[in-house]
Amino acid sequence: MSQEQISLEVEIAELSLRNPIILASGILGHSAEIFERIYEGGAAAVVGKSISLLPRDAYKPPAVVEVRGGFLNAIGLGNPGAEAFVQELKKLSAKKIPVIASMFGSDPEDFVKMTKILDSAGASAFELNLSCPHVKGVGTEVGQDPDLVTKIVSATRRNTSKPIFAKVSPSSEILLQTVKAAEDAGASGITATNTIRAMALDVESGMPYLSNRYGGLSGEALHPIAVRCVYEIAEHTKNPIIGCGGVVDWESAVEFILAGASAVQVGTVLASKSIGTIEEILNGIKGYMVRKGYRRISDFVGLAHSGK
Amino acid sequence: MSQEQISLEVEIAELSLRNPIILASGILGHSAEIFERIYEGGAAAVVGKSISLLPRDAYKPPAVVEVRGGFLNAIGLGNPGAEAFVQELKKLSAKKIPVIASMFGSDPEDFVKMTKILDSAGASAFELNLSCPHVKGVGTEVGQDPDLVTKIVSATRRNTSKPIFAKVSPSSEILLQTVKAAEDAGASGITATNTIRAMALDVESGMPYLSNRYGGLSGEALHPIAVRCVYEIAEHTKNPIIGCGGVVDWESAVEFILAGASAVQVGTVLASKSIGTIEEILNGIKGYMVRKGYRRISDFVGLAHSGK
Amino acid sequence: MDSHTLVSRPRAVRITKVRDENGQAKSLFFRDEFSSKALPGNFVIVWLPGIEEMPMNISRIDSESSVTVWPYSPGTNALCSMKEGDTIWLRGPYGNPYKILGNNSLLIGSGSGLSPLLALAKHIASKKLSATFILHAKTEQGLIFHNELAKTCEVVTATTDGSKGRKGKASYVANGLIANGKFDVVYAGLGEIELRMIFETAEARKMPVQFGLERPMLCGVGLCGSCSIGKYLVCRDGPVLNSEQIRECFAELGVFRRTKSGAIVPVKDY
Amino acid sequence: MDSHTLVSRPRAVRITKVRDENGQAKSLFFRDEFSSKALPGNFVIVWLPGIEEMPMNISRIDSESSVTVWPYSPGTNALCSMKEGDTIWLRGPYGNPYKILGNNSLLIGSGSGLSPLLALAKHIASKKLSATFILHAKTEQGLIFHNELAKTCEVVTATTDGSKGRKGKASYVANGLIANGKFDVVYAGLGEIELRMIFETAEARKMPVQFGLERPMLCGVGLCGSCSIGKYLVCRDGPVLNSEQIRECFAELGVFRRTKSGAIVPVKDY
Ligand SMILES: Cc1cc2nc3c(=O)[nH]c(=O)nc-3n(C[C@H](O)[C@H](O)[C@H](O)COP(=O)(O)OP(=O)(O)OC[C@H]3O[C@@H](n4cnc5c(N)ncnc54)[C@H](O)[C@@H]3O)c2cc1C
Ligand SMILES: Cc1cc2nc3c(=O)[nH]c(=O)nc-3n(C[C@H](O)[C@H](O)[C@H](O)COP(=O)(O)OP(=O)(O)OC[C@H]3O[C@@H](n4cnc5c(N)ncnc54)[C@H](O)[C@@H]3O)c2cc1C
Ligand SMILES: Cc1cc2nc3c(=O)[nH]c(=O)nc-3n(C[C@H](O)[C@H](O)[C@H](O)COP(=O)(O)O)c2cc1C
Ligand SMILES: Cc1cc2nc3c(=O)[nH]c(=O)nc-3n(C[C@H](O)[C@H](O)[C@H](O)COP(=O)(O)O)c2cc1C
Ligand code: FES
Ligand code: FES
Repeated sequence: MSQEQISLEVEIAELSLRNPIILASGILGHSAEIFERIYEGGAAAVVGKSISLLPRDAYKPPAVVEVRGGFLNAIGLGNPGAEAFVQELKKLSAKKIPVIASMFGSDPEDFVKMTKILDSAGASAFELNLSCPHVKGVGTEVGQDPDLVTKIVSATRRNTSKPIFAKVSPSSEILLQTVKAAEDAGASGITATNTIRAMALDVESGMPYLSNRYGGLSGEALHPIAVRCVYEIAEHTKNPIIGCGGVVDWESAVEFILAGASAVQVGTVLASKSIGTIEEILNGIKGYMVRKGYRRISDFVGLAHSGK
Repeated sequence: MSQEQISLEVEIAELSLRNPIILASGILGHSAEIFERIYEGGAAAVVGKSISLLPRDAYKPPAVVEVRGGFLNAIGLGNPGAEAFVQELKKLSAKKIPVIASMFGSDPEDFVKMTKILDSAGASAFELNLSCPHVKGVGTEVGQDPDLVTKIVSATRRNTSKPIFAKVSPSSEILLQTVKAAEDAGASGITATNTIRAMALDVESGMPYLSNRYGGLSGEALHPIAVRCVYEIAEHTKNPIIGCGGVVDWESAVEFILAGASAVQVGTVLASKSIGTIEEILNGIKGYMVRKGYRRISDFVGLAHSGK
Repeated sequence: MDSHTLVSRPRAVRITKVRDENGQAKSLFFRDEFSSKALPGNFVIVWLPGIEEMPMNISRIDSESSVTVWPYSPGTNALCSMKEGDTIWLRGPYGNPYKILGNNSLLIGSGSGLSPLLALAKHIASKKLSATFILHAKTEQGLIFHNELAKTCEVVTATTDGSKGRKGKASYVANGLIANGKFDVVYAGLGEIELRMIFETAEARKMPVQFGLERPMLCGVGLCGSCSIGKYLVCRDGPVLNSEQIRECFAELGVFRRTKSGAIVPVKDY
Repeated sequence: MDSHTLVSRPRAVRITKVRDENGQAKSLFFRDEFSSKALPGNFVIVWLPGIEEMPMNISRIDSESSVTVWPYSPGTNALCSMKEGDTIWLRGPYGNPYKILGNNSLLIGSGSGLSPLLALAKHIASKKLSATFILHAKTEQGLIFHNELAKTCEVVTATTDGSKGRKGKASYVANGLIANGKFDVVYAGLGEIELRMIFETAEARKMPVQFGLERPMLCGVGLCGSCSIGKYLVCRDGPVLNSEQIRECFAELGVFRRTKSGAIVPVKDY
């Protein structure tokens, strides 16, 4: 098998992407210029920072702290609101850069309005953040409530024909219930996973490092937990899954694909290593496919389920 | 403050310990000779490998695999049964080494029988494993069911006057409900936390590394998650908490104490570093107390809650 | 791995000395292995538990390093009232430092932008290269580092109100010196509006620049995007950007920036 | 950090050569950087996905290293049927290696215990020290490594049934040689019942020993306790234990061990 016979293209819920690497939500904000750089750096699509209908302030710094194996963050879903994001979306869709708009909230009516605004501004797909671990009322508390999940996904579904991905929390006993509620209400697929609620304390001051005390753990520490979620979800659904959490090299990306993911998001590695890691991952995947004789990504999606 | 004025002694639910470091359950099995070595190495107490009423086989290897930031294990709660553990308990209690007997199961009747057997054999306290993430029916599935938690804790409580610690899972939305159910049923305190369900795949074979596919993540990757659990539990209870998960040095141990733990368990670090780490941690804590002017561990238990 | 090897986990350092630079700005000295290995232009993020976290340029890089703090916010006020023996917390150093180009440099700094240029001037002097330093402030009271700078290079003092030295904004004085054609590179630490004006002059003369930027930072490590200017992240690609990079983000320079919540707002002049 | 730096995560290696040692045991050769830096006595854990995971002594340590496998279980059967070009997975190396004491060593190995002693004999020879090697097996067919060993030291062949060389169990032959007083240290890789008998003789003569042990292993890294003998862990403190350590766990040596589930069972003779 030579490099030329290989295609990295993937099709996830009618979204055609040139390769399976997507920028994770909230990483590097939502500036069109930065997103264009990430796209030029190799990513096939970007997920915008999670947006609420109205602007919302970020938490005060410290909002980020390093721990062994990753970072904790408590940005607090700060964002300038849906209308402000429209400007960025328009620039990006003019350049044909696929943008998955991420939205959060607790009122299904907000999702109706945001979906309309962002769909017409050119979002290629939607991701519903049902899983932020450090903001009261709009994150994991939504994902934990299957009825609310149903309402939010239905509200979004009724207002767009584009793919909708429900982003879930790794720290849930009712993970599969949330997934089922989202899919039954019309979600096209699942993004697994968001960060996991965590905390780090400074022993000298005796204080939590983060101004919000609690934050979300991202980075390589999260990877085996997120891979488990993707594998578990894949045992129960035929819809596409996007793996997210702790991808740091091509092998950790391939693990997600073998576990059942059709695409993979990258986040923290862009800080712990650099934006150039995207290209290294793509080259690594290509080398792997040559070695294994795979022509398309779909040749090895979910393969880890076959030998069990 | 000089070293001499400092006492490392702690009292957790009537259990007097010479210092706050305890060997975590399942680490290095339950041989009396190994436990004696751990005790001589500095630990104040040991928790036995989780025991069921009847013997149970371990999973086939691979039962352990390294990941970034720790290990996954799926030992499968293999153990020779309560009667076999009695022999070890007797040797240890003859040497006055405090042993916390860990028990698991799903039938409250089993706990009645085990408690009687192990209490009379000299267990200093009990830990109820309500949180093993990789064995069906007896681990997290028990902890998720507050009614069953009530039944199991009550059954144990009725048959011993010794302290009972309920060991909980870090990966639970109903963590605080489980804690409350256990405490209302007579648990003296909480051990937080067990490992978190996870998976790692080999990209060359496309197979999960562990024969059981799923395993539990332990080690430093778990630490910020476990610290968060201790902190959250401490916001809701006055009962003692034992911190567990990813302690690798004195600072990670002190973080648990500041978050609200009266004692700290060590596990994976004995493999990732060595048994000698216990002494390093104790020396580190002593140095910290000298510097901070603390005379007793209780001087700084839960201090991170005061500045919020 | 020791937790202290986590460069982005704040570490407590004791203030070994406080120097009042001008009755307003204070230099806080401390011993920190990471900072002592920094390069001019690198910055740290200073944390005061319960108060605030703030990016700070490293003004002196040595076995005892320093940051020089201007009291413009609750956190910087608190820092300015600290005493020898007090503790502050640092993470970093971060960012891309100044790179030494050319043999005869022009350095221009004003106010809080002076810090990294002090370190840079010393570095240039240690390489036995020539440099001229425009030491600027709004008024005479704002001038700092004069004696230290004078030991390393030629210092041209200037103030906006003319209370000391040449009169005018830093860009005005700088553009005058650039025009005489003597220098082969410009290093500047100023507000973006000033930088914008200098860049136009430098570009007209095809003279390379290295500008030290400051934008609001939530993370400092390239995760959050709040510090972006065009396609660049001030915390990772910067804080020092070169002519090519400035060219690419010139539309934003001194015009608009993002808040920590991602909203676009105009850049103010100080 | 590259995932390959995780020493306890199995890494795929290609078999570069298979050598049939005696019609039964097979040596599998492979290139593995970690193994090539191992010391005699270190072991690896070999994984065959979907089949089994097995501790294996490293028999040859070089740019191409080897393990020598005896087909006694489903996993070892599978290994023995592997061909050049096939893939196996390794983690490790693990454990405390043999330490070279004294100038004239006696080495004793039988069957699967011979592997680390081959590596040790080569190591001793490279230090230009003298050694005598009791190469033992139950029957003539079981003997392996003879030619390779003969290049490094004096080889005394022995079989339990006398079909080749001296006749008797390894401990019987060893104790005879120990008695002649020529040696200053004994290295042995045998079943525990044999080791027990040798230890008694060596102790009577105050002769230091280093014994390579094998006990059931679930983890190989010092987490599970299944490999314990007395207060020691064969995977971490061993597999090579010295006289002082053997003295402390002598009550268990060759008498009882634990299963992977922690039950106490008697040690069998093979
Ligand atoms: C990379 C970087 C390096 C920095 N280095 C230093 C340093 O070495 N020393 C230092 O003191 N600060 C420095 N700062 C600024 C300092 O971090 C901030 O002032 C502090 O974090 C407060 O920030 P803020 O977001 O609360 O306030 P900001 O919104 O930044 O400012 C707070 C208020 O102070 C006023 N203000 C801000 N900057 C100035 C100024 N330059 N002159 C006059 N008024 C001003 C504004 O009116 C504003 O309302 C640096 C910032 C960055 C991004
Ligand atoms: C530290 C260590 C190093 C090892 N090194 C090697 C090695 O280099 N080469 C190798 O082939 N194996 C080696 N082994 C043994 C090998 O790992 C096991 O045989 C294999 O893992 C199967 O183990 P098991 O638990 O399934 O079976 P076990 O319970 O160990 O044994 C399986 C069956 O094989 C038989 N058996 C086991 N050992 C022997 C023996 N020595 N002679 C005759 N019959 C036996 C028993 O009857 C038993 O029922 C080593 C083991 C350890 C602990
Ligand atoms: C600074 C930061 C901000 C984030 N913001 C969001 C967000 O707005 N919405 C969201 O769904 N996830 C957010 N996340 C989670 C990431 O999208 C991702 O799920 C997580 O970081 C795990 O992936 P990683 O380990 O590759 O970083 C954020 C993560 C970080 C580190
Ligand atoms: C090999 C191994 C076996 C374990 N067995 C048990 C067990 O039997 N019962 C239990 O409650 N926890 C068990 N645990 C979990 C530990 O007690 C502990 O909660 C976990 O490892 C987190 O702590 P650490 O990061 O310090 O290892 C086991 C962990 C490991 C690694
Ligand atoms: S400050 Fe967060 S990316 Fe620069
Ligand atoms: S094999 Fe697990 S401790 Fe030795």
